[in-house]
Amino acid sequence: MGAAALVPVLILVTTAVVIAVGGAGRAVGDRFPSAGLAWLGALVSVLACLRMWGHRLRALGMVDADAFSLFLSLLVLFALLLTVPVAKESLARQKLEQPAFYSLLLLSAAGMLLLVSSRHLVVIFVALETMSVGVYALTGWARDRISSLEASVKYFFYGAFASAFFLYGIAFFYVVSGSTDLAGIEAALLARGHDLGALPVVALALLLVGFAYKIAAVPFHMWAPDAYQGAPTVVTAFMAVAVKTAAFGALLRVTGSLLTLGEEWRAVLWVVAVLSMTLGNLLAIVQDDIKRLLAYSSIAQVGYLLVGVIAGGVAGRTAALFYLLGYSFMTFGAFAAAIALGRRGEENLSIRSWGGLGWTHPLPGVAMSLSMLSLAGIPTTVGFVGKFYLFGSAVGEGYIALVLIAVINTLVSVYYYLRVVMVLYMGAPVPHPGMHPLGLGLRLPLLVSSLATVVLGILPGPAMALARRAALELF
Amino acid sequence: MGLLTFLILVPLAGSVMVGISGRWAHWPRRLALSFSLVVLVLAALLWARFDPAQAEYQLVESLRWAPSLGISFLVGVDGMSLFLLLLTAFLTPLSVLASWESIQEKTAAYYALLLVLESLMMGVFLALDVFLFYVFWEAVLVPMYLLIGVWGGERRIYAAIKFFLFTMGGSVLMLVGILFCYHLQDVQTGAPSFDLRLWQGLVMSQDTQQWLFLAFFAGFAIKIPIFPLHTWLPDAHVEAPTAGSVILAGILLKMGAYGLLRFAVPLFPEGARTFTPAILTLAVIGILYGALLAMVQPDLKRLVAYSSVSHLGFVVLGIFSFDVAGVEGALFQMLSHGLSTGALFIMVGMIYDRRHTRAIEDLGGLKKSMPRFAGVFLIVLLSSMGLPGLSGFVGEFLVLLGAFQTAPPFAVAAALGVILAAIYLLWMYKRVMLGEVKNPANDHLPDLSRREGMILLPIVILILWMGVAPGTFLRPLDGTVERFVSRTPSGALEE
Amino acid sequence: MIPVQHYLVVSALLFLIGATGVFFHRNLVSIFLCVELMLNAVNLTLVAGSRSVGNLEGQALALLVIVVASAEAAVGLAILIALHRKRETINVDDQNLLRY
Amino acid sequence: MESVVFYFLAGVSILMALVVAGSRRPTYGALALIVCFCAVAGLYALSGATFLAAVQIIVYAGAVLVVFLIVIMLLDLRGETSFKERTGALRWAAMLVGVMLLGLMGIAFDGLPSLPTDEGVAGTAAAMGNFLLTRYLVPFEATAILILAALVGATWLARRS
Amino acid sequence: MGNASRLLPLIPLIPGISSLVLALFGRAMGRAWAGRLASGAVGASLVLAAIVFADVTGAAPGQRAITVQLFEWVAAGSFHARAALVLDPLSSIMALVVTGVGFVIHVYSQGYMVGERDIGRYFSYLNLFIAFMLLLVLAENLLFMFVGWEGVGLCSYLLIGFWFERETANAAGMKAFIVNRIGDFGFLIGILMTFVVFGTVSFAEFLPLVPTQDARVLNAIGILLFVGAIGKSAQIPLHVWLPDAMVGPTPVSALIHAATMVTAGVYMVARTAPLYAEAPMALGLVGAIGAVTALLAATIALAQEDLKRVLAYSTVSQLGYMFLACGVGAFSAAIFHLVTHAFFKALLFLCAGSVMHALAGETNIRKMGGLRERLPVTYRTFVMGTLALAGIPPFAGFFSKDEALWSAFREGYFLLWAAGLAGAFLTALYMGRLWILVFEGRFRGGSETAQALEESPPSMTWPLWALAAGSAVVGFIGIPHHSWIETFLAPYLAVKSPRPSSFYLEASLMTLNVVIAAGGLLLARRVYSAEPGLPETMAKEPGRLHRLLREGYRVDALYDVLIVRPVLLLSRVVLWRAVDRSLVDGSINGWARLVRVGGEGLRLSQSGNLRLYLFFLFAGVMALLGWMILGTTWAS
Repeated sequence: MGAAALVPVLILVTTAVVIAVGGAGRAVGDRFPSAGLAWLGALVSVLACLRMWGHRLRALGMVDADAFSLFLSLLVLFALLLTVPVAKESLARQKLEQPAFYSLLLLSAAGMLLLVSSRHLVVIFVALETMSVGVYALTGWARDRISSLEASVKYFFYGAFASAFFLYGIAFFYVVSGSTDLAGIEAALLARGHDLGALPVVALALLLVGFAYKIAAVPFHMWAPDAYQGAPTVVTAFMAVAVKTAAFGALLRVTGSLLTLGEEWRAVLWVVAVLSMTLGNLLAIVQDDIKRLLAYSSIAQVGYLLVGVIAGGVAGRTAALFYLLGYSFMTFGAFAAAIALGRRGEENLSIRSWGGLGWTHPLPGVAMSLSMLSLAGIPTTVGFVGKFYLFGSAVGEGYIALVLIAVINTLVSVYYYLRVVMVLYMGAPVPHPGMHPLGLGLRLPLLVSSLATVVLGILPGPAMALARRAALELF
Repeated sequence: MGLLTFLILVPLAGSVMVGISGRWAHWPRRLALSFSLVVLVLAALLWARFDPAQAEYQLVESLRWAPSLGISFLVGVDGMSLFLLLLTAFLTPLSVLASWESIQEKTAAYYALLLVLESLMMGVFLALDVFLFYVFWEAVLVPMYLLIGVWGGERRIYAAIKFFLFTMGGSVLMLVGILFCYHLQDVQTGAPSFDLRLWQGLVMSQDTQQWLFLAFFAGFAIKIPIFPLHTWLPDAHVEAPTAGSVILAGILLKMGAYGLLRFAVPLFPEGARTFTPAILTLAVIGILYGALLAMVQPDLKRLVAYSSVSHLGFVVLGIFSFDVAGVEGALFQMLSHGLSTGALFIMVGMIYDRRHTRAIEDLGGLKKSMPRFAGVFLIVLLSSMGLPGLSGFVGEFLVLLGAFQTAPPFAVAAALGVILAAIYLLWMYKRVMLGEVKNPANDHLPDLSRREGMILLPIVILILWMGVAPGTFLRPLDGTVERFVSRTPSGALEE
Repeated sequence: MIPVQHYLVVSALLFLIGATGVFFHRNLVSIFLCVELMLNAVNLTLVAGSRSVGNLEGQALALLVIVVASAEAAVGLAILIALHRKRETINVDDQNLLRY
Repeated sequence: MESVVFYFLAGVSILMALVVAGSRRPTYGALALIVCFCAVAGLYALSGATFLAAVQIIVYAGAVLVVFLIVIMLLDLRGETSFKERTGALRWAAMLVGVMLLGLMGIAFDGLPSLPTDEGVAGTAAAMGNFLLTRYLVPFEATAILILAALVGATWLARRS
Repeated sequence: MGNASRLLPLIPLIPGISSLVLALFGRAMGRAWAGRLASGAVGASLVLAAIVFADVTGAAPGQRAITVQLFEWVAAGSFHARAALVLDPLSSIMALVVTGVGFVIHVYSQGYMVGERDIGRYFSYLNLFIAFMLLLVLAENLLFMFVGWEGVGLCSYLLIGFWFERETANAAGMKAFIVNRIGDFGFLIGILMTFVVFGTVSFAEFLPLVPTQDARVLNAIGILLFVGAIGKSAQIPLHVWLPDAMVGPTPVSALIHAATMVTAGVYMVARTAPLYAEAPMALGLVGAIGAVTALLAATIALAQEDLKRVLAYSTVSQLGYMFLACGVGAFSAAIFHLVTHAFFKALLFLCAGSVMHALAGETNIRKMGGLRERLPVTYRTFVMGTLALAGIPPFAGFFSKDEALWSAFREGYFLLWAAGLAGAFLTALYMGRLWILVFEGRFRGGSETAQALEESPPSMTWPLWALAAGSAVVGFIGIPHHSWIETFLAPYLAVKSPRPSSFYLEASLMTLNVVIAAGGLLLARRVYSAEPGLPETMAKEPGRLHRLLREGYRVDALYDVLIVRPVLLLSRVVLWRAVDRSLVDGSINGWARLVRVGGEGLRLSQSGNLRLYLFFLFAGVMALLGWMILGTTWAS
């Protein structure tokens, strides 16, 4: 009953508290190294995670540090490590930098870590809410910008409404099994067999609604474009990467555990996946705001990810986990590049105004292009390898039609992803008042995510092995 | 790491160097030329080391890549790929030279992309691991997309995206096929692998073969391109910079035919057999259709593009004749087309450099001031229309010979394309080169410069060589092609 | 004793009234109230379940839900206040700057 | 006796819920919700969850909802009526969905076997405290993180810039 | 014949190399040396050809064929085609004719083309032509022959279009090449079929196998190969290119479009004679096409006003005679006529060239007349050529034409014979017309031209004499019943022995021929001498028939309406605009548009209204639960 498995979470929380307390009351511009602390906290947490790899620790009967949770925790923490410097630089531009921001970032990351580390629905619920509450606030962080607040409101209400359903699902599971632990539920359901009627599947369906909303799968996606667009870009990046990763991890855990509930949920997810990729891609095509485009794109990406969940098995889960890893880097790279392309004094999110910027701004240009190519699934990027294995696992399980739909969707998506590259490198230059100079806080994350996108695309082996290990330790 | 790996890595290393050299004005193109020449030397070395007597893959190199997934860096060469590799190595330096003056902006990126492209094309022809192949196959699109989109003509963006989407449209279907084969391999042997040689042992039902063949075929057919999936080609050609067109026509299209030879047919012979009549029909339609359309094109590049559609129809016809002569003819035609069409694009580029137009109606009487150019142009045209003694004839003849043995009506219909080729090419020559100089802008144009002569001379020599002594290029094919034909359903059309 | 099913039905009724009620309001606070009602309905299920299955988990979870709901309320109301300050309205239909 | 109390409380809570759902003024809604919560608290107590009932009344009805009321006052929402503009379609559609969902739930509940009514757990303060600090330590402590996050977030958002 | 085998490859090689040298350095060489090099090269070939010819004649009758293998050319699968030369009586005689006439014309060109800018290029083409022509006649197999076959076509194209700034020349060159290609299409298929049937394309290998094959197959091959011959030898219906080709330099017309290249079809048929001998239908077609062409082309020649066009149609007609002879199985007669025709038709063209030289390029015979005194050499040689062509003994044409017609009669092809006879009359008529209009009467051209009239330089006149001499004497190699050429060729043409026939019949028919020819000449003299204004009148008020003939039965117009325009229309409007742009591209762009429109439509769902979002969630939950519950309930 040691609490070692909780160490990464505790590190984050402690750091958050330190920042919140230390930074409280200090005026803006006061030199309190909150970003540095946050980054350090995340780094220590990463180290803690790495230290626990391979030990399969369990804390207090509810939190596991198995390979699965550590893999996802590391993903979240990587996102955090990338987010913090970008936040420092981009928020400073908008005069929104506050210690509280990092504190919130760390607290919601702590929620994410818990979310992916538990087999217990109660923990999952509380963690989900922790994560959400933090992100709601972060979304509205630019409280002087109406769009930020509107995004926050929409996100919040949609989330509250959806989590009620999610909770209802937990309650139903509890009613029929007397347990809120995935293993306990599974055991009870196995024992009672079919005489419970439809309530268990209702419970599962309601849980799926909760996850589907969180990962922004169609038809529970509608908050996402608005929230992504309105939130400060760095928050959007964090949201798109970390929140999705964490929620997806939990979804994998749940669908991987409740196997007695038949195969109906696969059919449901099949439809959800197809809808997600199709709708996401179709809507992304007509966007001009990069954040909104990426929002729809990430809806489509969720569709692809779900292919792995539907395929199931070790292969499917490995593929999904690996894709999540790749997705994190490529998506973060895209958002960071969008920030880096900002003009002096304002964000510059309309793709149309990016004509020729790829040549004048090589690093953001290359990073954005690589992200786009990777999201489109072009080889030598991680997006390709990821899709390859996602679809491969589905083909292996006989989901040919699903894969066909998915690859055709990939084709549609190429159109808008390439459009970004096209504007960057082939568009006519648009006159503008000069760009914001790039600091290290953006350069490094850009470099890291670009490198990761390519390196993971060329040498997927080691990361794939980790993902496989994680998939094996899901149970 | 052996020779084959170097063929892939040297241009890649070159592209990095070129990319870095951007701040010194003339270095990118010099470096690019040197690196591409080094690759040419390596390719020549490969030819020297190649043993024509051996039918199997040679100089095979294998590196562990992602063993748990059955992916390896597996490369090898046989008769089919040998000359395509040589062609790639040959055309790249020429493309660099062809861009020497005409590319003035962003030269470092341009030449770097050209070298990346070379590396990837080498990879396509070398890969024996299907995953590796697919990686190269798809990745080729990116540098080409950029070459067209950044350095292309007026409608370059439309053309670039069209090129990308078309070709990717086919290859995603192929991807599904690959995944399915991989799954079969996993199930049947218990060891996941992408090794092409192992895949040939897969057991498949007739139905499965048909579907898989279609999936692979979709990927390759668009690249070739086979009618009616060809409409990306004219646009891409017209808008691409000269070097882009050269490589596109010279090598990229061949990748499709190569894919058929290397993958689609040998892996799914029964599937191939089912669709042979349909494919032959499409090939013949392509031959005639491409030729007829080439006849009425107002733009030189567009004309050459449609002529490619026609010529590649012969290649497909030859492949699906499943006859040694036919397949060798198809391979020969691929090489010959690479040279002659490459030269045509280069020369159209030279005209463009002088006149800044490619519209046939703006030209005329160029021979007066450019006699040497006109002479070389004519030789290339004659080769393209299959005049005996030049490279084009041998390929076309062998293709027709092969097709005539297994599918006579198709061969006869295809032979009509030979007539049409003469019509559209000579008509074009007449309108561009001959006649009075009506537009003063066409007078007093400089004839071939030394650099331009250096580009064209090797091509002309090869065209003659291939026409007069085709044995040099046919003999190394024998073993490989016989192996290929032995795997195809004999008498595919007898039923 | 009252059968558990009765609790479930009451809870479902409350839940659905809350859920449907969301669509009867344009005022975000009122909508929020409906969501609170939904959470409470779930709690009723949990408590009833707790009695039925014979452990405290349900009640404990219900307690946590109350905590969660208050935390949500804090953030939600803070957002509404900020919004109201900026826009002078918290009518849901006015929040359509972000769309399509 | 017990069933009378049950049906009374259930009736009150449903009635109040309807008021919450349908009232034009947020103030009425908030007040009705308080009553509703109290009735539900009664149902908790009826099921033996006495501690929870107390918390419900004290914390939920007594504190949280009062905050709601305060916010309503603060934002001066009296003037804004919910029903001012009636765009009925969505409401009716939602009602339709609600009714259908109720039907579906009914089917699901109908499929349940008769569950045991009372296994005799008492949610006294002591029991709950014990339970939360042992078995449910992790989620319980996790709520601390949640509250901290809510605190930090709400502080930033609600503060005048 | 060991000597010959060593020398043989040099015969085509020397002009080939010379051509290359001229192409590369012709400009630097200077005009005089270019001509000398070219003529010298052909001269050398001529000498070698004569040597090997002597070798062949010197050998025993059964051992007159040798093969010289150069290298393996195309080999793939079971297909082999060697680059090899064959020397036998047929090819040796052809080589001699080609190099002989070629040499003469090269020399003539040096005078005729004086003052041309690009003389090096001209001689380069001409030498290249000789090389390809020699390749054609010496080739050991069909495919290698095809190299020469297409090669001479190329040279023809290049030389017709030599004056590339003239629109008509370019059009004519292109037309020649393309019409030839149409014929070559048949030829190519014939080669393919030969290989498929016999497994080889070598003459020496497949001809002996002919008897083993079914006549239907042989007919098919024969007809296909003959399609090639139709194109190359300008037979109806592919004759249209030859008259147009006359816009090229006149020596070229003489060499390529009269003496050598156009006879390649005849040579090819003779070369594969054993096959045609066993393919009655194909042979019948050869004869029929030949006869029809002989007659119709002659009628057209009657109404032409262009000196060279008359001769061109005459060539078409005479080639018809050769095919006629082939068609009745008299292959040696065909070759005989080929040889004699080479001399006198080349002569006539060179005379025409000489006339044009004097008249500053004028070719319209209405503007000539009375040239007899001013151009005595030209006149005399022209008359000799005319008499030879008309078939007046003892000139060469008499013997060969008589041989052809007699063969037709003897073998029972009376219809062909009658057509040939009628053609012979017409031949005499149009040649008489030409004679009178060009050389007799008064000069009708401008007075300035009249004063400048003078005979051509020696470099042009001595070739005239040489060819005239040839025209006069060559016929004696084929004196009936003592025909050297027939005995020389017969064993290698594998012809069945002629039907027995009466000597008197033969003699009387011979007389008839002479009478007919003389009649034609005399009629022309009567008509055109008596009425010098007749051509003008006819040009101004042409009768319907005259107009039809002048326009060559309007075949060109017919092709234009039936083939050229429809094909262009089909390509431009139907295939390009309708199919390629609208249908194929349109449907694909349509998909793209559909995707976009779909996106535009769907984005409206994301209206920005939170209530709507929540409703979608609510409805989604309902759908999901409905699916799950009803699915589970019904399943159980």
